[in-house]
Amino acid sequence: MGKVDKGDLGRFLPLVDRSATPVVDPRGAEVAADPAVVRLAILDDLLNMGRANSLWPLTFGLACCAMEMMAAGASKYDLDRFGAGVFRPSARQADVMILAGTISKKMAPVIRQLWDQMPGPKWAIAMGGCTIDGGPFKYPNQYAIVEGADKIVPVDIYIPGCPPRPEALIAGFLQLKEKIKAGRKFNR
Amino acid sequence: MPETLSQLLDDSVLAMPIAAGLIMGALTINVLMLVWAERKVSAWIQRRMGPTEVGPFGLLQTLADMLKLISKQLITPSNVDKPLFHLAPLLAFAPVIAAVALMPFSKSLILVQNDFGLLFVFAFGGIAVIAIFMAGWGSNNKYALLGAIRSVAQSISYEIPLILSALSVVLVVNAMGFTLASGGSIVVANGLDLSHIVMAQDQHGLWFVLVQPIAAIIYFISALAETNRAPFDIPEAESELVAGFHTEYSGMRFSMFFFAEYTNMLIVSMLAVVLFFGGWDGPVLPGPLWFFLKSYMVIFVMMWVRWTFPRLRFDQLMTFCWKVMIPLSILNLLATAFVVAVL
Amino acid sequence: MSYDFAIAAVVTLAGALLAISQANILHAVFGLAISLVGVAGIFFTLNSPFVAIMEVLIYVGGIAVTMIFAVMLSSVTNPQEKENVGRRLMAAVAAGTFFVGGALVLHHAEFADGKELLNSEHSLQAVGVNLLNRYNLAFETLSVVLLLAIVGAIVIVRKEPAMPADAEEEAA
Amino acid sequence: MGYFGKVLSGFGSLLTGMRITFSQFAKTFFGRKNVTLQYPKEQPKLAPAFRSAIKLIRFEETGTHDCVACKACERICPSYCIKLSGGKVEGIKKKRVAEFEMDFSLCSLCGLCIDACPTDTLEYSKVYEEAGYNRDWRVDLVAEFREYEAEFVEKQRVIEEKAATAKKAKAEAAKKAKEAKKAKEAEKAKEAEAEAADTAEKPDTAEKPPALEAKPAKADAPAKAEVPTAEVPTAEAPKS
Repeated sequence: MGKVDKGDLGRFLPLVDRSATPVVDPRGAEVAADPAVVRLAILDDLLNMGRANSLWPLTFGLACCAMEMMAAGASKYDLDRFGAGVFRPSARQADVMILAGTISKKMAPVIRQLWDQMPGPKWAIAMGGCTIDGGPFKYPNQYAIVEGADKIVPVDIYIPGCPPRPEALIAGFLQLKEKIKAGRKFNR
Repeated sequence: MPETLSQLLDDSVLAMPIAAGLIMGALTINVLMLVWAERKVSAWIQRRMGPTEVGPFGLLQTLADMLKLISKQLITPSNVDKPLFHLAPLLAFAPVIAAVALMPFSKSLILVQNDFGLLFVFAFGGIAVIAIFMAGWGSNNKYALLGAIRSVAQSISYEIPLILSALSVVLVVNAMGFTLASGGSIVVANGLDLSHIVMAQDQHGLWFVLVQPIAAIIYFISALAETNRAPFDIPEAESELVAGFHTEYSGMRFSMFFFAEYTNMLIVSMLAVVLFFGGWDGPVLPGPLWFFLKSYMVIFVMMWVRWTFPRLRFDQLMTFCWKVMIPLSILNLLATAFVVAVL
Repeated sequence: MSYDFAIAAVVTLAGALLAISQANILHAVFGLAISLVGVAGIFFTLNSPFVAIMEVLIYVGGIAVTMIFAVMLSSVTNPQEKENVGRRLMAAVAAGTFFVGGALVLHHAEFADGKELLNSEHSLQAVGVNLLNRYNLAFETLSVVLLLAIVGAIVIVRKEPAMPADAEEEAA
Repeated sequence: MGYFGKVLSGFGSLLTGMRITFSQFAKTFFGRKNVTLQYPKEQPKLAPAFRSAIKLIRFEETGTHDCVACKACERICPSYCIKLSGGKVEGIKKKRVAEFEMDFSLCSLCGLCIDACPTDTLEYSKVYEEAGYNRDWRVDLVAEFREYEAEFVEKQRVIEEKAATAKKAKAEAAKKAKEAKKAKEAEKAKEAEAEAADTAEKPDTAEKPPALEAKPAKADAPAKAEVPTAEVPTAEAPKS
């Protein structure tokens, strides 16, 4: 039987509608109506442009996905093209936390501490199946893995894969950029 | 209008803020460009693209970084030594502006003319050390403290060969015994005056890098260590000390350290140009352009070195300074003194 | 008296006050550094830039840093102050004597006019020649001050001998 | 090599390093030859063996997948990331899958489901740039085939009807042939009876037993081959 190689590079059709993104300004029309706020909103847009184009990630890898994260930072994929190549070792100077790999329950408090040390506005990217919801390590009665990074930090972008390719991480960064440009979001 | 402007500038109360503002603006542009250049140079050495998406050739990348850093939350950790923690970035930031003002960009374009310009530059370098100390101690963080201790040990160690190698140039300038015609009056050359050093090279048509090659090499290596640049960047060694003395600093305070670091690069390379590469001396193009061109070439070499060599270990660094650099620079100074005395 | 001088004097006095009033020894050292910078400013306003630079280069960049370094490398940060009236009295007498003596010396001394120094061409050369010929001994003696700074810093932050209670705890 | 020889050689090695980095710099700067793949503008060339999450194959003959909802993949999946339902479809004999839900975030791309699939309709997809704002990464694998389903069922019904009629015809033909054979045999038997009135009937009984033994052995073979694959999960369960 012959196979038709069609639509290979396309995207999956999701079960849930993923087009609805949580990027809308929660204050909505009220803000738009107030002239004083609108003028400030231009400044906000400018700052958001700056933030979107200068996402410094935290030098921080948890497991195997970190290898793909490093690959994304290296010459072949070069995250620095988008201004995201400045991996800061100190959480105080980072903007994005790339959670790359399995989060064991021993590691969870450390991650939370690092997240708390980051200055706002800050964002988190969950990279790989394990980080999204436990992945292959998720089974009944397991006791070692945090089933989902969003149980410890507020995650903005989810990138599935085991591990995702560097392109997927770059795509995640681009989507995060869109999200930042679209509206303000301060995690305290 | 020009009269009022000159009056404004003559008034010593307003002259200082205006001059400081001008220098600040120029230095900010310089730092933005240098950070962009650093990222591009590193990218090209690693056969990457570097920043491309923001602005043409990614030129606005550092502007975006600056915007972001301005709007970042300023975190003051709970147990820091507050006065020291808050003052340290300002103190790191202030002396570099003063040091730039002393540089002779051309024969006539000198913001602050001083007979002891060379010493002034070194003195301001000494104040920056205290700022690093304050940052490291005030942060109440073990990595910051270790980084500060390393940084200060490194800075005071490498200041010795730095000053000794510069002194050998001063000896040469003084020994030439020439007089400079300056606005009708005859002035005896003074080796500590930065513009006189350049004029000495200009008159003889000989750059001091040819007269004092060993001093030039010692100066360059010490300058790398003074500015905490790789391969001597152990104060902020990422693999051991998180980010060194500025581990706890976020947002604008961190960017002030960043600013100071890159301006320090500019200062040491400008001083290198003055001491060894003939300052504003050059054909066709106007003096200040040559001066900046040469300075940025030296900075390029610093970046090139950074992206080539791995970091040294701390004991290697200290051994290298005290057992190689300092004896070598003292020998060089003695030899220069001997030659000067005999000839 | 120009306002430059006034600023420098205020900075000096403020730094000195900070240096003697702070319980935290590092704050005191930083106050000393500020005071020294102010002294450099005074020298500068008195048309003696060379001395001013040397003040910054040696005292701020050298001695103050060495003191901080010694303090940081030692373990004691905030020594518990013991109320000792006798010691305080002795210190007060010593400081008062020094102050009175210094004031008397200053009162009887003759100062050169700063304006003269400004116009002399060979001031720096004269300083160098005099330092290495006429005042060689004084110069060398003064350079011991660096050593004194280190020794002083170590003495200040020296670990107190362990208390009997501590020793018992350690033994247990 | 003395001390100064070592110093010199060390200095030489530093220069060598700087020469190499500068040559790379110059190559990139002047030649504009960098190794960077500018991802959103350029797409990568994926290796033929590139594995991503599974998908259903579209077969040329039918225009759709061939999943019969046997749940072999669901049973063998170590990450419990496949959930499918399906079964009898009105009108045709063949079973069809109704919902094939795969959780991309649970999948570790091990490929056991692909090996287990009896109809070979599962395959690695080449999806490589997935990222989103939502943590739900369940995807519906049959979604793209839904529109073809009715058509397929119609076709399949026709095929099955044809097959059924063909079978009927065959069966009838076989019946007829059997009857004819029977009639022939009866004739033969009559002849034989007439011929073998004198001779004995021993050779017939001697040849029958070996033929009877061979049949059950052949029937057993496929059943035994299926057993190990079916037992894999149960055999490993005690270990974990």
